[in-house]
Amino acid sequence: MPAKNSKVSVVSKPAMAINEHVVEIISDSGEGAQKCGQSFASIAAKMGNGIWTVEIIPAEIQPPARSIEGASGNRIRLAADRVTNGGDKANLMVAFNEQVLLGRLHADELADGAIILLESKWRTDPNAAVAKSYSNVYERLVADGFKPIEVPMETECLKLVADARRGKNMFVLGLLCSIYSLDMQLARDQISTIFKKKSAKIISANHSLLEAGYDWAEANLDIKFKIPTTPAKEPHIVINGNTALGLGVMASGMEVCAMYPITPATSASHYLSDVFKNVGGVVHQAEDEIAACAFAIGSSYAGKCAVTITSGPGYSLKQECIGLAVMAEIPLVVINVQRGGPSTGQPTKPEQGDMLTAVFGSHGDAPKVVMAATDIEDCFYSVITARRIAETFNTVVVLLSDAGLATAQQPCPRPEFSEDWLAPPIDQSPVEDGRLAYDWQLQTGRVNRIIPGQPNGMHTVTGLAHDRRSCVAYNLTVNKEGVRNRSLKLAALQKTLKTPPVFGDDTGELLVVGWGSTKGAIEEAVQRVRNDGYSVSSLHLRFIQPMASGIKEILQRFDKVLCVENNWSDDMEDDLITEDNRRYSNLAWLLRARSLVDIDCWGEVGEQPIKPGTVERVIRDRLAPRAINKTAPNRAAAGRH
Amino acid sequence: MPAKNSKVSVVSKPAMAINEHVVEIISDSGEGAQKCGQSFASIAAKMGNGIWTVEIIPAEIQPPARSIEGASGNRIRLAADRVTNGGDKANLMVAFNEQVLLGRLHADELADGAIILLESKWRTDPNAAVAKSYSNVYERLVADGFKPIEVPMETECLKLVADARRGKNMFVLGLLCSIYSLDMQLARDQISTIFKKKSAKIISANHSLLEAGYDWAEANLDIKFKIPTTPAKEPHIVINGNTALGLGVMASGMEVCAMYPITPATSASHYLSDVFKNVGGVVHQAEDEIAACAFAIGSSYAGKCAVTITSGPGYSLKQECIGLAVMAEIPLVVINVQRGGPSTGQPTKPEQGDMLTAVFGSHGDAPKVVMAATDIEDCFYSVITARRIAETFNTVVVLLSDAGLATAQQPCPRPEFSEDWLAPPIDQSPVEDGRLAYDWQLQTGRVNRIIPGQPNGMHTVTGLAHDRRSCVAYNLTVNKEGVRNRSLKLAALQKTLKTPPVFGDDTGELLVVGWGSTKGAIEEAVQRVRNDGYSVSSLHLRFIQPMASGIKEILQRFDKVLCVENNWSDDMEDDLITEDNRRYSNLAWLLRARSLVDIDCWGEVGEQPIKPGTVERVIRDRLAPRAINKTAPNRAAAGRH
Amino acid sequence: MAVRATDLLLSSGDEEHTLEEYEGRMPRWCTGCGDLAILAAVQKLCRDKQLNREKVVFVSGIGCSSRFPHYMGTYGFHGLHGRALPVAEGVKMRRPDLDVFVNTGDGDCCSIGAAHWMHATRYNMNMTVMMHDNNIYGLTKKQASPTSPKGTRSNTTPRGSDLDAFDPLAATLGMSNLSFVAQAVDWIPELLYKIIKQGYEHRGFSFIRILQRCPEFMPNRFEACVQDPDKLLLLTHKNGIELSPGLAKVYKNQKEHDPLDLVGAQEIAGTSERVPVGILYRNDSVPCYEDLRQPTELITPQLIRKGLETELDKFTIWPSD
Amino acid sequence: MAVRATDLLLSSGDEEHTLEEYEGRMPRWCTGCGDLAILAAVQKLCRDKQLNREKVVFVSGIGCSSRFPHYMGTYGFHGLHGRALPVAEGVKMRRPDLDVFVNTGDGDCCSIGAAHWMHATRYNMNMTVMMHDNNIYGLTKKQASPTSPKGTRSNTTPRGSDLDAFDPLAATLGMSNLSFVAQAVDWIPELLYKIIKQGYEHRGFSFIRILQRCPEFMPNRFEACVQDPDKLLLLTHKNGIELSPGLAKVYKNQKEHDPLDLVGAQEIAGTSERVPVGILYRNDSVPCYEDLRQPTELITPQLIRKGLETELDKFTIWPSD
Ligand SMILES: Cc1ncc(C[n+]2csc(CCOP(=O)(O)OP(=O)(O)O)c2C)c(N)n1
Ligand SMILES: Cc1ncc(C[n+]2csc(CCOP(=O)(O)OP(=O)(O)O)c2C)c(N)n1
Ligand code: SF4
Ligand code: SF4
Ligand SMILES: [Mg+2]
Ligand SMILES: [Mg+2]
Repeated sequence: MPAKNSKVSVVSKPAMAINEHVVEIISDSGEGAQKCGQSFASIAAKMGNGIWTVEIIPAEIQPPARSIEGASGNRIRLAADRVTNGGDKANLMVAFNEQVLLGRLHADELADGAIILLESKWRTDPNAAVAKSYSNVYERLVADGFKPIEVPMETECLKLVADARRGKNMFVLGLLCSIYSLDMQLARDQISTIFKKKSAKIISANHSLLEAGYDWAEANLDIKFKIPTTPAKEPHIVINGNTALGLGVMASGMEVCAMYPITPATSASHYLSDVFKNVGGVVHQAEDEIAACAFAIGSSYAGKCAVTITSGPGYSLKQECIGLAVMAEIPLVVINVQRGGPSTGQPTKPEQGDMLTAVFGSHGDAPKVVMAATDIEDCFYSVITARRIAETFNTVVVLLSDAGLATAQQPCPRPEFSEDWLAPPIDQSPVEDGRLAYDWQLQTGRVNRIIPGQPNGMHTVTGLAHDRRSCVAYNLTVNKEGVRNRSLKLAALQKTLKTPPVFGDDTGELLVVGWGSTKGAIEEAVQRVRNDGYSVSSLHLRFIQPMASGIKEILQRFDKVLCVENNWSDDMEDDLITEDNRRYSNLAWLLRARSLVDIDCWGEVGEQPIKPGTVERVIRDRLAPRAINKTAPNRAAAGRH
Repeated sequence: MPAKNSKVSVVSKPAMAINEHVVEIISDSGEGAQKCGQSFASIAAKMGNGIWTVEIIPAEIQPPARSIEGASGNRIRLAADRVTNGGDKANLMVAFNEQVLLGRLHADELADGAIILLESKWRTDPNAAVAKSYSNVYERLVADGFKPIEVPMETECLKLVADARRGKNMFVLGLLCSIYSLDMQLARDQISTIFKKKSAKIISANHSLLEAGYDWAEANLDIKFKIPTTPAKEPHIVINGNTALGLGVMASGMEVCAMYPITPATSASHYLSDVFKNVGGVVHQAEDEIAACAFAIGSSYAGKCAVTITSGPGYSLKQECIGLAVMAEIPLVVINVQRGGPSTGQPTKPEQGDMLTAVFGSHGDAPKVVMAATDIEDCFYSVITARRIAETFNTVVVLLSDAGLATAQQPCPRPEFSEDWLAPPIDQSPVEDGRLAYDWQLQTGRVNRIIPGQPNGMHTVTGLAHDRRSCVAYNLTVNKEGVRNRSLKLAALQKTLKTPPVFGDDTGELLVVGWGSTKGAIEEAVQRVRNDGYSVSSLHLRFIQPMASGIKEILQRFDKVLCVENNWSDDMEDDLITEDNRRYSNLAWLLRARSLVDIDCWGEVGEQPIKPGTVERVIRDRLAPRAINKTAPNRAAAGRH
Repeated sequence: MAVRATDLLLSSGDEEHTLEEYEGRMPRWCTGCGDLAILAAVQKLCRDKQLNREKVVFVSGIGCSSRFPHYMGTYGFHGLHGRALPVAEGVKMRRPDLDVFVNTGDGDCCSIGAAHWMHATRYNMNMTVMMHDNNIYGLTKKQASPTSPKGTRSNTTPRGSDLDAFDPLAATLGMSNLSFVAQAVDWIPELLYKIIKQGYEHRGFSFIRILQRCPEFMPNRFEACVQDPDKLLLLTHKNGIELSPGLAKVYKNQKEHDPLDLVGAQEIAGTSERVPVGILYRNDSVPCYEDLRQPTELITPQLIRKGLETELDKFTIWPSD
Repeated sequence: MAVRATDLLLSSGDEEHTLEEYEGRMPRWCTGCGDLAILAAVQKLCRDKQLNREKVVFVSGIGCSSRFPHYMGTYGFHGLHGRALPVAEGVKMRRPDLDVFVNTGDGDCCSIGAAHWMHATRYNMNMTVMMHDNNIYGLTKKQASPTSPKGTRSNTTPRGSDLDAFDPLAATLGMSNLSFVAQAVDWIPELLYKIIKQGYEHRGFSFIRILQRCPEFMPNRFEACVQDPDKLLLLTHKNGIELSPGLAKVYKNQKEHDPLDLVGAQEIAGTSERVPVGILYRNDSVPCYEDLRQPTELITPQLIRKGLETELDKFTIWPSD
């Protein structure tokens, strides 16, 4: 072991120190680029690099091979320090064929001068059309100023294995280990781990492929980078947002998750289906989303606080049930992993388009708590908080995540379990005489609920207007009492919320406001322009409803306020759009109404999470529209929406 | 005939001229107070009085007899001029037993010094408890300063019919004809009409009862009023809001109504089920609201623009389908007859609680048109407009009515049918080459849709993001194009909307803003305080989304702006409520966000439509809070919530 | 007949529970409504079984019949139209100690709730479901329901409904994982009681369709059956319902039917001229979903900590020191 | 066999429609996916029937199978998960001139769409419904569906699913107003074609369950049946499917089954060890809902004016002068 290790260090060329890089590995689906990317990220993370990975997922199960839409793979941002988002365009791209590469080129995902490593076998493909296509793309790349490096992946792999299609990804991993000066022992260990259910023979074949890739790179490439590492002092976990949600459910003490499959929420339930049993929990796949929500309500009513996990279409279906839980004051956690809308929309793409329907959804006055997770770690802790709020206030807590967070991986400090995260065991003690089903507290609207099994507490909950005894109400006074108390609970919760901190100075020219998953990208963009001396700060919200106090005061301290969101807002530059008819972005609606500050908004409804570079451009644009217009020729393509 | 008629005029006492009165007739359900009230209103309307009737409906099918919650009946406001709402408390109340009367007393529905006519038979009821209850209530009324008049209804009716329970209502009708100096011939005709399916014997028995009531009143009462009439020059129809919706559907040229029963929407479908066939239409009762909406979408897609009618819970269930129609750009009219929410709430009570879910409902960006009918006549014309907008813009139009309008009756000018109300027959001509399924017009986002049956137009619509050919979209640019165009259509429609007129002066101290069914009550209240010299105006909205231009400018011309709505808003006087956490009324959210004017709000979530007197008090309160506080001891009861 | 925790409690020396204890609010149904008879039968059953009131939950949807829970002296959940069954499943899932009953209407169950009904049958959770079938939408004041006979004049079918009535028995008998179906009528208290009792005693999803009179909106619907005992077909069997001599004398049409015989049941449901009353099908060997999915260990903070740590370990990068 | 407007058009002297005309976008299903065979059969049927493409609408829900309409050269409606049937009903209701086909998955139809399925059967509108039953959720990448056999390992049932598979044939055979049910398999093109054709020719709601291979997520599910003709039971009848000599030789297990025999069909569905293929039930005498509810007069502005005026008259107060 030491021998090989030392051999590697010996042949190594001097590495150029860089601070960060965005690397993409793309292939047809089934060729393993995902696995390669994830392994690469893991190794880097273990060495102490900051990482953030983004999945590149084709929309079909088995898209045609060598097709533009078929690109499947992984984007890994790795950096010396912690990173909070996927970064901007790719600095290095490994492509298994020229078509998937073309897809990324069309999507404008390659940075100027990006390094391209391209499987060369297609140049000599027996099918003339394929060979032609390859050389066309190659030439176009060259014309565009790239210097693609052709790598004989297939040829090299065939020296070691019979089916190169299944081996290439580990060869590429070796290649990348060489390029980024990663620890080969960690790489070998990684392979041993991911193939641990496979035979020793397979593991060793993959080790050979890894090393072949490494050696080939050492021998043939003169690119070598070294990104400084700061090995973690504390244990970290590397997980994606949906796994974090699943772990959060386990850690929150919830016992029941009722769901119906829907992308991109389902992988959280997949994970839970696998592991929830170990803590006594159960995942119930219901016949539809309505049943899933009703099931969760039934379980919560019976004292076992439950969660239901879904995405947009399922969320819309649950509206009536959510209103019932609000009305009957039954705790319920609803997780909505948002995807591109409206309707079936773009199932695998991120969007933050469901906030307003979360806030205002369900007929009548149905006040519920709406939270949004800001990063992977926050996905975990938000579930725990959501369960606690749901049970403290006997109400519905909607937790918003999105397709971006769902599949992005990031290291975060390993949580230390605390029993405080769990609710106490359900109360089955007799109810004292005179205590009513809805003994609303005058000040807070709160109620201590009575759970089936408690002697002397018998009553019937109902979605009809009802009085303190849970009897159907027939008059204004009684109805009003219920409506008031349910609303008041939000105010009571609001009093406990801290004003979110301003990122940057407390006053200034421009305040960028965001919520949920865009935190990393926005703050990075703000930091960049601040470094250039601009007077820009940002504010990021986790609690959408209720909203912490003090926000209006912050907004007022800036000359301009701009909401940046991953959802639609009409563009003032569109001919027909005026102040009078502009449809604002989700958060802008709420903030404008609450603060009366003239908040502008910018949004994107696209394929990927918003990039820091995009936000940066938007900021610069807002600060000096004309100047930017001239100096950023790329602007149109990159889409100031 | 003439003989009787003249006899009646001869014995008549001199009548006191009054300008208007609110009359209530209440009984146990099944005793016919509804029919009595409606007939009374019809006769007055025919004579040329302005009327507005409000149903008093118990929450159960067959509530217990002689119970407070069982009160069933009718409130009729009749006046010299046109009235636009049910008015304030009752000036005269006819009660069939003391318990139903007590219910109205508890609900604070009797004006000071109201005349009470009470069936006297209970005083001597063989059941001592009943007799006791009667005299208790009687004494309480006296103590409260009323002078109840005991009427031996049963005794008098038994002189003519065997079952007094079934005859009393016509006796009371006679009574009221005497008191309000109504034309007895019209009354007799009315009876002939309502019993036209019954035998001549029954009709004549009811005529006798009518006359007995009239004669009894002439002989025993010394109250007699005369409300001036202005007989109509044009034909009028007297209908309630749900009938108006049904007639609107017929007149709009829609051919399909798909629904699932739900109170208070269903009576519109009942009416349609009865008559739609006569114009070739069909009412389909689906298995649930989702199926109803999907069915309507299918029908609209195939070129037969359809409507689906529902109330709150059904509206929530339709959210996913509504998003599909928005996305695939299929015209669809959704009528939501709002009821008390949230959840099952108060099925028979009015509320304006679904506006924000209409605007922001369905996940993702799902722009749809939202309209609200302001009175009975408007229910009719709004459906016609809704169908036209839906087909012009290929989108969803949500029309909001409510339980108040649904059952209120008012005379309105008889509509003159115009063929322009109908869409042209569906296009089945071949599609020219090159025309695409979604040929969005650059300026307006509009599209001329292609309907199955058109040769050369074949394509597959989808709820997935799609391009102009309706092919599934896989990238940002294409998705963005669709989202933009669907949103733009609202702006295009907005350009065609007129700024709503201000009621009162164009500037001033206070502007009251309302929407939908509260128009009559708000304007009446504003008129009253204006008559007292206050500088108050009001503005009323029909189009909620998009919203006409020029509204912000109006709002800015007033010192204070107050939204008055039949929905919940937190009370600033509640200890926990601050500017920072207050949940505003529905319209206030939208107007604050759009105009940035600091709009206050007041709302009621109760049993009945908001009364003009209540609005009046709220206005006076807002103008001089301290002073009002002192001079209006009733304030708490009336609920400035 | 399975032994329930609640049965065992009888021996604990508590005072006997009286019928009154199982009464809740005053029923607000119309005079003569069949729901009243169902309520009486159920209250009697609870008393006879001496159920602990706090351990019983009645779940319902929306409709006249769904007001049922309010009138019981137990816990109740009066939820949403059509969604009684999934709520009841959620209640039962991790609270096997609770006795769960469901009251649903023909609209609630066969129309808006039909998918849940099919799947609840398949889950086969241990609960007793009473479908109050009055062949009409009562609460919303007379619209045709799926079970309304063809030609029913209602507010949405003023010229008579167009379709043949939907048959809930035939439908249930086609559903997978079926474990118990019976039919009762509100006007024969003895049978009503016996059938509900068997449903309660069956461990699994017991579906009982009860023909229920709605004098308000369908006054004549079941009159012929009520008046003429010949219109009924009583299903008897030693493993099903055994008739009292009194009943046996009045109801002459009887048929020996073994509840295990599915094809026989299908034939009865599909072809009978007469209204079958009794147990159509019962299969005690279908496992209950809540049993299949119960936790294998006692859930404690320690268990959760252990499970969570195990998971976290999988994803952890430990400091290399 | 009913005569359709489109059949008559054949004589109109138009050019013959080719198979290619019925092709839409390039199918994007996995290699070996059974949906491809269904697509081929349907395209062939359209060609053989010489359907006018603009008069045909394929309606679907969401799922792999629901992509079907995109791949046809006709009109298509790719709607919401579970809601294909009510959309199709709406399309057909006032457009009897359109030929309506529905493609739905086992999740789409038997899970989220189950209530609509039951009621669509009852409405019996004239349309041909293909339920692509791959026993799995394909598009969302492998979750158990109601029809997954017990023990299926999927992403939501990693230790094997707990419940016995839901049987769509038995369920359909219990539904009211039923007029046509058949079962086909994707891997015998001749039968697939014949069965879909009979469904199309049946005037009413023709429900065809098609066992469909999903090599991606259920690679071995139907392998045994594909390999071993003995595992199938072919239902033959002169009023049902008649086998070609070739098929008859390979598939030895055949059963004469009269499609009119419901009880026989229930027995086949309920008890057969083998997978039945063919027409289980057909009843030509069930009326179609769209016929029962068709307008009695031609709808013209005049008719609407007349109807409206009649109504307005009822409510009018005429000036008394
Ligand atoms: C989502 C929703 N749709 C419709 C309704 C209105 N609604 C209440 S009860 C009911 C049907 C009642 O019929 P059934 O289920 O047969 O019960 P019954 O009243 O006859 O006992 C309907 C349609 C509702 N409350 N919620
Ligand atoms: C309301 C809603 N819920 C869930 C989904 C996610 N979803 C899409 S397809 C599908 C199931 C697919 O299975 P099936 O119907 O069997 O079709 P297949 O893909 O196997 O052909 C699900 C759950 C959705 N799109 N909409
Ligand atoms: S309407 Fe019918 S079902 Fe409802 S309470 Fe009255 S009698 Fe019973
Ligand atoms: S996942 Fe299965 S059903 Fe879907 S396309 Fe692939 S093989 Fe066909
Ligand atoms: Mg019913
Ligand atoms: Mg499937």
